Amino acid sequence: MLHLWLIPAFPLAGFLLNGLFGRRAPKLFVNLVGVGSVALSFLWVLNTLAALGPLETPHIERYFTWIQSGELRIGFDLVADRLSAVMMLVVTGVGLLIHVYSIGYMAHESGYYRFFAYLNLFMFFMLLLVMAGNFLLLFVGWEGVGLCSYLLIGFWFLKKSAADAGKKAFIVNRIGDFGFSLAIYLIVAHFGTLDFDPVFAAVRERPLETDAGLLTLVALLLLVGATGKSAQVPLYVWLPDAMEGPTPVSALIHAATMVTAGVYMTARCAPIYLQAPIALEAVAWVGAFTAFFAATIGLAQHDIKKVFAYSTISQLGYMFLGAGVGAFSAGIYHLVTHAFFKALLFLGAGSVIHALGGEQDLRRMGGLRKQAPVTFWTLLCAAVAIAGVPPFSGFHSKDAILLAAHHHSPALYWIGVVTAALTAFYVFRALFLAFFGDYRGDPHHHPHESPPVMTVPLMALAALSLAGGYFGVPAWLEPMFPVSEPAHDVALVVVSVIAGLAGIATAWWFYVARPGLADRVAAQLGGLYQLVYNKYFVDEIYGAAVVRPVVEGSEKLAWRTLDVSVIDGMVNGLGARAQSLGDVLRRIQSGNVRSYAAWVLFGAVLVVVAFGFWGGWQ
Amino acid sequence: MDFITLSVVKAVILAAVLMTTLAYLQWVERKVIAHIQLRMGPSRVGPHGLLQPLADVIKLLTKEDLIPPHVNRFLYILAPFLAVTLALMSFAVVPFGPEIEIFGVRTPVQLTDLNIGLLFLLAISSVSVYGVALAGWASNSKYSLLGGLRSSAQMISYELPMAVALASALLLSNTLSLREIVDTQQGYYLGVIPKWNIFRLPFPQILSFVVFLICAFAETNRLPFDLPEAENELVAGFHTEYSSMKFAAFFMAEYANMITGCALATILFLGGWHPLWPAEWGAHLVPAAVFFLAGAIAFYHGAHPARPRDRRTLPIVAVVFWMLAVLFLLPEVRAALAPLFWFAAKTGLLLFCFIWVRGTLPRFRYDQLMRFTWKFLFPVAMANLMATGLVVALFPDVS
Amino acid sequence: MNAVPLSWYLILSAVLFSLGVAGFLVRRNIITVFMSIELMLNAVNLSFVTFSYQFKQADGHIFTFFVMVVAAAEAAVGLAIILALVRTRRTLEVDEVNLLKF
Amino acid sequence: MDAILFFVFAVIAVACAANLVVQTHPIAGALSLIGVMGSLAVLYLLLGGEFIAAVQVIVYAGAIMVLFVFVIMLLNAGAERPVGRSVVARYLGVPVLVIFLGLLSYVIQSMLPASEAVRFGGFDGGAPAEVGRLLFTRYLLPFEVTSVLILVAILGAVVLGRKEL
Repeated sequence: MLHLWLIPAFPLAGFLLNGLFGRRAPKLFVNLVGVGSVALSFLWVLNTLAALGPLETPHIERYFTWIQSGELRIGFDLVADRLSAVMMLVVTGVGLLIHVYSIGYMAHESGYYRFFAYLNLFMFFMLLLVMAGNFLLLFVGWEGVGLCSYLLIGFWFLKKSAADAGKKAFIVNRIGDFGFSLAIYLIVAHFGTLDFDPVFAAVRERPLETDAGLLTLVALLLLVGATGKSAQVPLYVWLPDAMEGPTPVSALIHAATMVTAGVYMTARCAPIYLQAPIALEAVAWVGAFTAFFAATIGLAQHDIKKVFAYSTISQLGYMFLGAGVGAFSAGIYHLVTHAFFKALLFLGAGSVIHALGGEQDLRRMGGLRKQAPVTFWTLLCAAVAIAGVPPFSGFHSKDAILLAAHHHSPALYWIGVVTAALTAFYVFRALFLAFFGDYRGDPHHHPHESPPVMTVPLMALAALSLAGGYFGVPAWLEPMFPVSEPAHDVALVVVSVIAGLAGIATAWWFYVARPGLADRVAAQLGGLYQLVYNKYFVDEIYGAAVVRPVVEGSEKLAWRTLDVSVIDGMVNGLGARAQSLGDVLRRIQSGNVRSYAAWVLFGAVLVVVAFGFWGGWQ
Repeated sequence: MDFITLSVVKAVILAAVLMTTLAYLQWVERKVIAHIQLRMGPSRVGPHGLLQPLADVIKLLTKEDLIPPHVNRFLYILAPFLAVTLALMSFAVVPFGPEIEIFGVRTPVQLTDLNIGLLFLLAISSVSVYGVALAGWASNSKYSLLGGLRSSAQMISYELPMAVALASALLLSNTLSLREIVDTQQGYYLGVIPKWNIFRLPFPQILSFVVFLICAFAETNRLPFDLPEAENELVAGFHTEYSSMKFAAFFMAEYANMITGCALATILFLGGWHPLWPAEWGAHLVPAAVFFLAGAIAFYHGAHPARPRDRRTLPIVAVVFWMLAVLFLLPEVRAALAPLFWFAAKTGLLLFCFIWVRGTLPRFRYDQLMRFTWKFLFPVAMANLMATGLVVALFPDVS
Repeated sequence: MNAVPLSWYLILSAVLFSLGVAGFLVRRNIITVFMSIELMLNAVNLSFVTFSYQFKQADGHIFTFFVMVVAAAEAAVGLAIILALVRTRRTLEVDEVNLLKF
Repeated sequence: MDAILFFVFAVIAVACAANLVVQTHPIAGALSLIGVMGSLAVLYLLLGGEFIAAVQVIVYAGAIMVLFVFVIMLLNAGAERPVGRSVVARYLGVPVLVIFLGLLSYVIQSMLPASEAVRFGGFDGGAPAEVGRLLFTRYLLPFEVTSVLILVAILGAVVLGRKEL
């Protein structure tokens, strides 16, 4: 027993403390509880992993039986294997940095304690998700992080757009979760257990001929769940809107951890996917398409956080692409490096926004290199990392994915390369627009650098972004997944690096060397630009195709027809009948005790007489 | 002699002795109170007023029996009879001594030995509320009603700690038969200390003895708990409207209850008729010694008379005492009467306490009275019961 | 005739119970009505003790004991209710306590 | 002797119970009920219930009925006001009741299997020791629960008895 349960228990305790007492407690208490609980959790993760050593076999701790129904036993089991170890480190490590950052970023917000309470609750559920030893517990974490995401997106719930964004995230996720829960039902129905090891063992052993259809169905349903949580096409629409939440939330939940849960889950279920090649192919194509699709949208966004949000979607697509071509460890590897540089991008964006007093529009920024040097340099680190410039972290993980993709199908590889170029372009576009040129914002506002409590986490993340490629994640994960990666092909590497550098150069050309050129190009492209600028009108299409019919259908059919006339009619009718019957029967209630007694006597005599007539005495 | 004849004979003897005792207890009380208050007490009728009880009885019997017009006749007459009947009924189960043999007949000095004798006594005492309560109600007068109400509330309230105190003594004796309760208290620790329940191991019942005695004061409506008949508030409480023999009946009931209470205390806590110390230390000579001493005192006062006629009367008294002393020196008589002597001595001592308390303590206020029993006496009795139960359970072999 | 059959005790119990019911129905003073209930309980107790004799088991006595306990509790609460009733409605007539009706 | 005792006390019990029904004054009813309880205690003794007979007197006659008498005295309850009863009730009530009781007796007598005669001493399981043993072994839980019931009743009575309800 290594007391794995302590890892999620610390943030839960923090949530309870802050949630129950935070309102009246001083800020220092809230900080100490909120950050301290995550720090303790992180330290405990380190301690546990040090104790566990190389983790040749998974370490499972079974605490109690949670659900027992017939043969089905679902326990509260936490597992520490190589995969969850990586995830635990990322979640608690990056989470800790973001918590520290939040102290500065949220300093002037009301509901400060609420923010930290939610954040801690999120940490609890996320850790539960990555440490779960069975599907149901994973699902609990899955739903829990969804709940926290909803709460934190709508943190400023007085703002209608924030509240709407929260709702949208929640509802879109329901669609994915529906698929996920169906997958869980199928697993229970066919395997009689939800524990990972028995299920995967059964998957490996059972003959493919009979189970192929089932496994494909399960894998596809899992993919539905993953697309919801990890914002893949077609369920990605909630993530850009989720940027209404506070920036640390965007960094923690909507970049580094929660949205990668889908990737984690896919990697976790690798045994199932490996037995369902069609589904795996679908994963790859969904990932590739999402990566490209979101990257194109990111080109034309003006909101700095939206740019990074589409970038996140695109990078998540990369991860799915990696998983889909069978390079699960590459996908997780990219997950880790992405957690570093995307968290850094968001936190840096937050720092910029903080510096500008809430301004998010790239067109009203510029020239911040001087006023916010730390932010600039750290953001630059993140940008080179994401652009795949060697030897930084993004280069390693992206290359691993692209190599695997090329091995699988050159088409996927080329999509990846183009996406890499686009990625480099839009990230540097944002960077150049914000930090180069002249300040185009409110002339009365004087931008300033963020306090150390914000910049120190930035620097830590910057270091991680730069060095993240040398952590040996793929080697560590190798025993978990079948090796399918070919040896390095230098030509392919060179192509992707050139693509990235080309993107950077184009961005330099457009936004630093020749400012104004971008607008002219956009004008020339005309309709295409409008299409991209308006995000391919996906939200509008969904609105017309799904939302409106549902709303109007429920109003006209379900409410006015079914509910009012049938259900209400039945209930009211019953009530009315009971009332009229009661009008008759209440005459018996004379209020006279002795008449009641007489009735009782009458009944008793009836019973006695009945006994006398029909026997039953003996 | 068959059972019925024997019972009748015993009942007649008991009734005679009891009635005399009741009458003379009254005399003793008046004398003692008088001396406490530095008065002479009754002294006109007979030497030292010794014939006063007789005179009182004649007076009460011949007085006009007045029944006020506003009363409920049936209950008004029933109440005193109920009171006195119930009071006398309790003597049916009280054992005064061990089995003795008189004129060739072996019989216990007791009317009947019920195996639930104590429960019987409790039942009688709980029902005896009615005498007072009904008298108060039937009199149809404010003072009487208030007296009746007070007494019923008081008697119900004090019955609880009394029963609990009895129960803790029962835990040591392990029987409900009064005779067996006395039998279990036979013997001495270390040859000296009597195995009475107030000294009894493993848990001496001193506390419950005190509680019982206090409750007995309240149950008999005696000072300091005589609120039902508090003269200066309620005129005379429940018997304001009573006169002549019915009035006397209440008094008889009160004194009978006093004797029952003291006898019960003797039986349950003071070892009944067992001597204070063992025979080998000379306990068998104590009765004779006591009577001899009493005769000596009487003779001394006769020789140095305070009043002229004492010169004639006291020597006669002395001679009577000495004769009794000689009587107790005869082994046969001693064997039969010594237990009775011890029983009478203990009961008499307790009765003296009753009178003594009446002469010295003031009356409680009613709320104090109620608070005292519910908030002090009952918890104490309860704690004592639990402690006794615990100790008895832990050390079942010690006795 | 030296002894009576067991059934006579039961008949006595039934008679007492019926008289209790009659008292409940006939009397209007709420205290007397209450006492009629006690009479019924007593009648039932007699049955218990009788059957205890029949089966030579003390269980019937235990039940009688419990009935007494319940009767005591009932008397305490019931009389308190009567006191409260008299305080608020100034009557002991059970027929005048008839607010709880349609 | 058994039969005589049974008849004497059965008659007393029935007479007292009838008196309870007939009397209009509650105190008369209370005294009648005490009479019933006393005679029932004697019948319990005949049936071998020594403990229960004593408890009958102590609890029922000595506590519960004292409470009744106390309340009657406290409220100074008077006799019921006479009301005009229907002619049928006046002339048929008592005969109908008597007939009903007779029928009831007949039914019980005829439907019960022939039972043994009750003799004093025929059953000695009602001694305090035996009842106590049962009470503290087989019926321990109900016994403890009744103590809670009593507590609740005390609280209820205290609350109801307060000046302002």
